[in-house]
Amino acid sequence: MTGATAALPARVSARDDQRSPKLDLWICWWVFPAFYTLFGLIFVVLTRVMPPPRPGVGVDQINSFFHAHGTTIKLGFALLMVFIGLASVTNGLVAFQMKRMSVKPIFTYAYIATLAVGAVPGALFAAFAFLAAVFRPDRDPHLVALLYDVGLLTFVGSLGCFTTNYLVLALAIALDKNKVFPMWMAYITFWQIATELLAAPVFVFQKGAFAWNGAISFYEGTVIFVVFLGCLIVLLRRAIQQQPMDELVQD
Amino acid sequence: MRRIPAEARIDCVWILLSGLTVVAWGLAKVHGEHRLTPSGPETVAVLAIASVKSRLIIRQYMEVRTAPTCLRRATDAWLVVVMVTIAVMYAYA
Amino acid sequence: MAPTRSERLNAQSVSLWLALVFGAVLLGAFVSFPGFFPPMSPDASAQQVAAFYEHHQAMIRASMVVFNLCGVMLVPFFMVIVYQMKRMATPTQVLAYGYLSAAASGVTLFAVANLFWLIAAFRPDRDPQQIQLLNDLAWITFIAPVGMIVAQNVCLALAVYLDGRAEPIFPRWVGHFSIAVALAMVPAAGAAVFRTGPLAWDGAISFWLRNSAYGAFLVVMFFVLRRAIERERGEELDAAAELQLHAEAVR
Amino acid sequence: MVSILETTPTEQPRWHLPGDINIWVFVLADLFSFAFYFVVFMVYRIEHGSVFLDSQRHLNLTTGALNTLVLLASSRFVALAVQTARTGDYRRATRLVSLGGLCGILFTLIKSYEWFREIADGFTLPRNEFFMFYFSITGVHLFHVLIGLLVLALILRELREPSLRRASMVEAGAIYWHMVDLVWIVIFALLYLAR
Repeated sequence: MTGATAALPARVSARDDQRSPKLDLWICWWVFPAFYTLFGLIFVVLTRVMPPPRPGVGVDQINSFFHAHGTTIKLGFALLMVFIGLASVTNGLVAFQMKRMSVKPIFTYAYIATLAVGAVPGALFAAFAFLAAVFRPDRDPHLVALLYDVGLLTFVGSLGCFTTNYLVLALAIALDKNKVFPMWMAYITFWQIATELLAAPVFVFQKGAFAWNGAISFYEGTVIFVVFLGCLIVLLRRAIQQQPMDELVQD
Repeated sequence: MRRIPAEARIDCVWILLSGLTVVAWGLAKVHGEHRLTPSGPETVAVLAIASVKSRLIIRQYMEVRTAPTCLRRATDAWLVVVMVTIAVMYAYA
Repeated sequence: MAPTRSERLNAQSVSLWLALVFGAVLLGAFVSFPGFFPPMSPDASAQQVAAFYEHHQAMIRASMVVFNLCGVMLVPFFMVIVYQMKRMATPTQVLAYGYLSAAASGVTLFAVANLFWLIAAFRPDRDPQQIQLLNDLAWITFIAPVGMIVAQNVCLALAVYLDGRAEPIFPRWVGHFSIAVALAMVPAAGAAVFRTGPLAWDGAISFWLRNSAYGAFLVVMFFVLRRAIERERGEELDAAAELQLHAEAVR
Repeated sequence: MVSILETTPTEQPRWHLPGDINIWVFVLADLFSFAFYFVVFMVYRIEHGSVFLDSQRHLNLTTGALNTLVLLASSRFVALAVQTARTGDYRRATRLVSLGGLCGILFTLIKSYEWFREIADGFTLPRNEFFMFYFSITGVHLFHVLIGLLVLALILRELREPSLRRASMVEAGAIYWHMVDLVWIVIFALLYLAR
């Protein structure tokens, strides 16, 4: 273990033992499946952003899409407005586990920064664009079509922040001697970068396998992300269970 | 220095692989002119050659030849699934 | 021995004074922005909105530029809270990282909202529908996404409750207060859906309750942090004095 | 896992997992994602048969075959390097891995030249369905080749450091490189040759 937390004597106090240990870790861990189930409910069932509607459509089809799903989009993204913060809590949990690794906290700070960047263009812009699109029935159809593109292109197309995020996490796991996460998790995390690369053509194509609803650009990336998420949740649970109570985490 | 059999084996595999590549390339080159019409036998030949080459690489170079059985089956399964699916879809096209 | 002047001006106290000065400036900008007093009605027609921007163009630009400059100045203030959370004797520091991640995304949203207003005010002779769209996006981005602040306050409250120190960093009521502020802000998410009534973005709940609750939270945390820093300096001085006594006893 | 550097390479133990389980998780995952790309390629091949056939004519068969031979040669060097590393002759193993890396760089150069020629002739990515797949799949493969060069560099460091020289790391790197070669063979057959 490198380094010790600051102000060590003040940490251990009488009241520590009778409360269940690692309570905050377990709360944050339960936030993971809860938030991503809600995320799936909002983006798949309610707002139909996943799987995304077809890009190569005319203005009137876009308007009929918003007209048909107006109420569920409003409900879904209003929920997202309240619960988007839980994504930051999950970032905090993974960042804490990276702090337990033997690598210096450079990767931890990079992890937090990249996800803080990714949250706004990656998820919230789609919410704002779709909410604005259904906010007024009498809005100019062409502006609604503009919001359709803004929403879906930012959601499927924001790649850089997540690529850096995956790279930083993979490097931290690979270089970590404390083996907080197994080595193969580094490979699975790194494996997603190829899917981000293949999502790049969404800015070029309006139909086919590389459009924003294409088999390769969207579906494969989503499947691999779900696999990655499942592995992460299971490994976080194992990491929390195996963390010794008196472990000194570098500050 | 007497060639240790393991290295000799790698060289033989390499010669075989290169040879197969040249054969496949020749096959495609010979039928160069009427490229516009899909030809069943030539595609099957090319896919067969590719399968043999792939299996050689997996078994010899990746040393799956002496790997646990589950790994052998997994790599074989991948190869069979990919090649058969492609061949069937070609027949369908 | 009274701390010398240099010891009083440490990073934390400077961050607090930064927050105080720029908080006042932001309050001035908040009051001087014509769209806030009285808050613009989401039910206004495109022509009314365009006329509003035409009429108040100078003041809108002035106040929003100030917002743009000073809005992110509150980041050091939030980082002081993160530092104090890391000093707490919670089982682990995961909540501090969750708070940091949420604060980073929250501030980004504020900056984005501000930009939409400035773009709308840039060319008032634009097609009214476009100005109305920009105005809608600005208001939705400014009021609706309360999730980040809710997550920050929940993390802070949890950390306060789990603080096992003999003399906790923040008193217990700070936790209750944070939860209360979070609950007061949750309904504001409705501003992205409703155009009339209390939940609309000019309504009593979404505008007045939300903003006054958040303002109160910042003011209260200012004083709470000031006391926490004073107490921390006290602890450091006692520890230093104790060390000195110990050194003399050994000699 | 007993270090197998001591056993003579002639008689192999009953079974032995090359590399470690981690690299195999990645290689199999990557192989299945490439398989997915090939199947989706075939789906669009069925839909736009004529466009694919016509566009395929513009691909340069010779450079494709040359690239395959270059990558096969690099795989041979890396495979030989693993065997020589087992006999303890680390200097020769380092030379062989470097040769493999050189072939990898040669492959990248040939590939870039080929791309440049096609783009110069007007066959860019958005031109039609075939070239969309051609540039995307060969692009992802080139990305894997560049990562492979990095992996070979890691193997070199492993062989040069007397304190390291872990057999599993050398084998894991070799397996990744062979996977890159394996995937190229299927790409060559599918995109260049099959009609």
